[in-house]
Amino acid sequence: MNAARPAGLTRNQLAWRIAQDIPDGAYVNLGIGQPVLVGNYLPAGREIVLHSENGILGMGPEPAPEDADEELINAGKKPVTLLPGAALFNQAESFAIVRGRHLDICVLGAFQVAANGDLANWSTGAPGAVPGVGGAMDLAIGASRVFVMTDHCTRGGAPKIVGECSYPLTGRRVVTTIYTDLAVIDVTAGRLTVREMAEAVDRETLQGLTGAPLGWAPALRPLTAPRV
Amino acid sequence: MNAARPAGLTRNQLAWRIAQDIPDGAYVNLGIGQPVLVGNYLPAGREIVLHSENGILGMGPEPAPEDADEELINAGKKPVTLLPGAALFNQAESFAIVRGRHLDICVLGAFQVAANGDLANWSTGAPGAVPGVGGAMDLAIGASRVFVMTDHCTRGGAPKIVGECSYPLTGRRVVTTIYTDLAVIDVTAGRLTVREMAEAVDRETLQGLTGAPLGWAPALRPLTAPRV
Amino acid sequence: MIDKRVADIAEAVADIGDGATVLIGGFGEAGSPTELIHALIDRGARDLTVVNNNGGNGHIGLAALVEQGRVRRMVCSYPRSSDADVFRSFYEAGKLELELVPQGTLAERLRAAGAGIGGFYTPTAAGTVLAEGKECREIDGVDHVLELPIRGDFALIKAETADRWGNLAYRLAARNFGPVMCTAARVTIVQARRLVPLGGIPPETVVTPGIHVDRIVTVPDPMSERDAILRGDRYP
Amino acid sequence: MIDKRVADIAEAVADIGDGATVLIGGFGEAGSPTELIHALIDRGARDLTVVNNNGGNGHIGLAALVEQGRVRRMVCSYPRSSDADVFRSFYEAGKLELELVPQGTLAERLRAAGAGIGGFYTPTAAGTVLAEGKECREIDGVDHVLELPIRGDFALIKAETADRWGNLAYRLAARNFGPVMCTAARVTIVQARRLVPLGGIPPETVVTPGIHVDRIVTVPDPMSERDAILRGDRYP
Repeated sequence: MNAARPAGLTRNQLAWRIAQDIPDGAYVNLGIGQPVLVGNYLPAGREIVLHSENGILGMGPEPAPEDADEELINAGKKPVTLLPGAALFNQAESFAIVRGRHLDICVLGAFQVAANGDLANWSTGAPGAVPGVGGAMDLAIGASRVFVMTDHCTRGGAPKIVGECSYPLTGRRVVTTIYTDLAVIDVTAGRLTVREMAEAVDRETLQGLTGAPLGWAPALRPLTAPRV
Repeated sequence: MNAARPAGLTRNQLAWRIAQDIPDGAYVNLGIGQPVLVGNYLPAGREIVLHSENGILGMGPEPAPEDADEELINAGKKPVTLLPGAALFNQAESFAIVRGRHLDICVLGAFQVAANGDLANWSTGAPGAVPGVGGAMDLAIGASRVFVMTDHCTRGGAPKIVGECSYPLTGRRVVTTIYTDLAVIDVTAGRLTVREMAEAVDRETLQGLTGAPLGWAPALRPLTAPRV
Repeated sequence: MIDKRVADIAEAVADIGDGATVLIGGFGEAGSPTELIHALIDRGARDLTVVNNNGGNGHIGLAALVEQGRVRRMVCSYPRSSDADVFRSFYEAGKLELELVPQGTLAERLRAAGAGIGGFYTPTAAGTVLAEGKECREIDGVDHVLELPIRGDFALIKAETADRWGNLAYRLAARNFGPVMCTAARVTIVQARRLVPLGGIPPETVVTPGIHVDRIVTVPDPMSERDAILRGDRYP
Repeated sequence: MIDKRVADIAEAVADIGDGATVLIGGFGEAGSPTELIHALIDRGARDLTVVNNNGGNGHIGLAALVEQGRVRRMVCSYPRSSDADVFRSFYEAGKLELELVPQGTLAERLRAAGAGIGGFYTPTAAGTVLAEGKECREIDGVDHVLELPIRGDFALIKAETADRWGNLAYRLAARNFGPVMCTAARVTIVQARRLVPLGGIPPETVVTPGIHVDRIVTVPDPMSERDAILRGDRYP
């Protein structure tokens, strides 16, 4: 199956692609893991304010190792910097920002996304494993738009976009847009609509790699990204 | 009736008397009106932190008129000062302090207090009059100890300490101690116990001026205060 | 680029329409956004619901808004005071609806709106007439009242310092309702005494993060409400 | 006189007994009160319930407390991480109960405890396994979950600056859970890097008012948790 896997965007290209959809002036949370990469490709000239669950608005780029400060870390516990205009606040205030729907966009990883926008990204439900949810459930219900950043299929080739999530849910009907290595798919009113598709696949192939029926935007465009 | 009114403590003497019962280190809210006078008699040598509902801990004395700052006022909208060690915070934080039971004592005025500790101090229930409650209901349920500062009787001579409040309640079973011009009365388990009594009255007279049965502390003491 | 500054105060309130719910900061004379309220009077919106701790004093600011007949309903904790004649006469004449809310509950309901909390149980007012008609529930042996969020269409707030991202700091006890109201409105409009460059408010001392602010107008020398009331000023 | 300073760190935790619920501040390595936790290990209390965002890293601080077998139950949002071996082995061996709480709900439940809120409705976790067994309620067409306060017997908090009244300021993102946990415990114990005279923290920049703090101990040069973990330090 792996051999037959179509070559879509690399992970960094996918991060670049998502970054293009973040408008000037947006307040954004980039989830732990892959989504943090999006921060590396925010288009020059846009002022975008990054939120971190642990109590920061206005995060800047990663510092040089010698400038890292262990009291200035992001939600993934990596050192960050502050931009001029940054603000620091406590945990209740930070999640008041999230739950109170003040964020324009959050970008989250996914184990599975269902056609109705259900998201599963915090637990595989494996018995005995240490669970950890962090701020994922708050972000899922809190941001105005929830972008999912994910490989289109698992390493084993199984669809991650499904009719119904088999993993425990993070939130119900929360996902706005799914960005994968193969496609950009909007979730609206319980239906999936492909807005962009990688040149490595055609409609039939993409549908074959997807566990729920796909619709197609009238102006379906190629999913491309520069080498990054 | 007024002619027969026994001469107990003056209002300032009553404020002085209450101040003696506020221990070193206490966090205290002095309600709008009469209770503010208590602040003038806090015993020297005690550090007592005064809270104001509008967002202050560590209020100092009233400033000279020329030093008054309209952005530094107390809950009664009178100019105040800040002691070294003061802190300023927003309204939600201020009432988190109150509701969260962090204050040791609040001193409130009263229209009526019932033998079970019910307090009525915000409305006479007169139809058509503009009502105003402010922070009274929060303070009544929030402070560890609620001291009431009141004349023993109304101007018309009616008891303010009653079997059951006829005025709308501020809080139920909240009053700890009643300080009047004639007596200091503890409210415990739904019963009134006179701890101190003014020399101008005897037990029978005091009971006659009170609308609920009084008990007497074994060590009943005279209620006295210096001329202040 | 994020630049929440607007050129003048009229522009700042230009889209406040009839029927809007407007949260107005301040406690007594501390923190009242008087210039913004006067701009709202000039703007002409009617049938407003206003949320403020008090009911306005003298004949300026909130009292003037009421006196001009623009307010249909007020939500406040303490509309009484010696110079609250305007509120009293409108209320007694039945020209103003009033929802009376304990001060701490008012603050917490605004905070709930801003924090995405659907409702909360408070012991304040349990067993009183202000809990009538509300759901009550015993929790750990204590009676509680269910209270719901208060959301605003707009908030009018006075701050001391602002930057173009909308970060705010407040002066002394003028902070009061500002931080919670900023979070609770769809559009938060701030008059600030001083505008500073980004970073001019150290990140650890920002009180309201800019995410909660939509428009900033600089009013370098705001009127003293106390002096104006003493002088007997009227607006307009 | 109000003087919340205690002479040494052992005295600061001397009355934390078996079975206590201890709120421990910090998010990852930022804000962890590592010296206070080590004093708690020395103190010997067992059967503790610990509330912390994470589950401890390496073999110091919270991880050491777990490794010494002192913790019966943990309440946290994210106990997983690459160097959380201690937590994992205790959890997988069934030697540690875990209550997993979404991070924002954890913060809000602590705040509710400090603010005297009996319970609140949050949309977070509605329809997920973390809402199972909890009361659900639709408010304005959105499903909400009823969440109850989390109270502590003690809180262990790290701050940057403190005065003898207990007023606190925090450094950078080490603030995180400190302010809410300070309000939520019966006894709040703070290790501060610097003690300043009263007034040394300007009133407008106090983050935790002293009313929420009971004991202050100065730890001028707290260990770097990151460095200690990299070195493989163990405690005791």
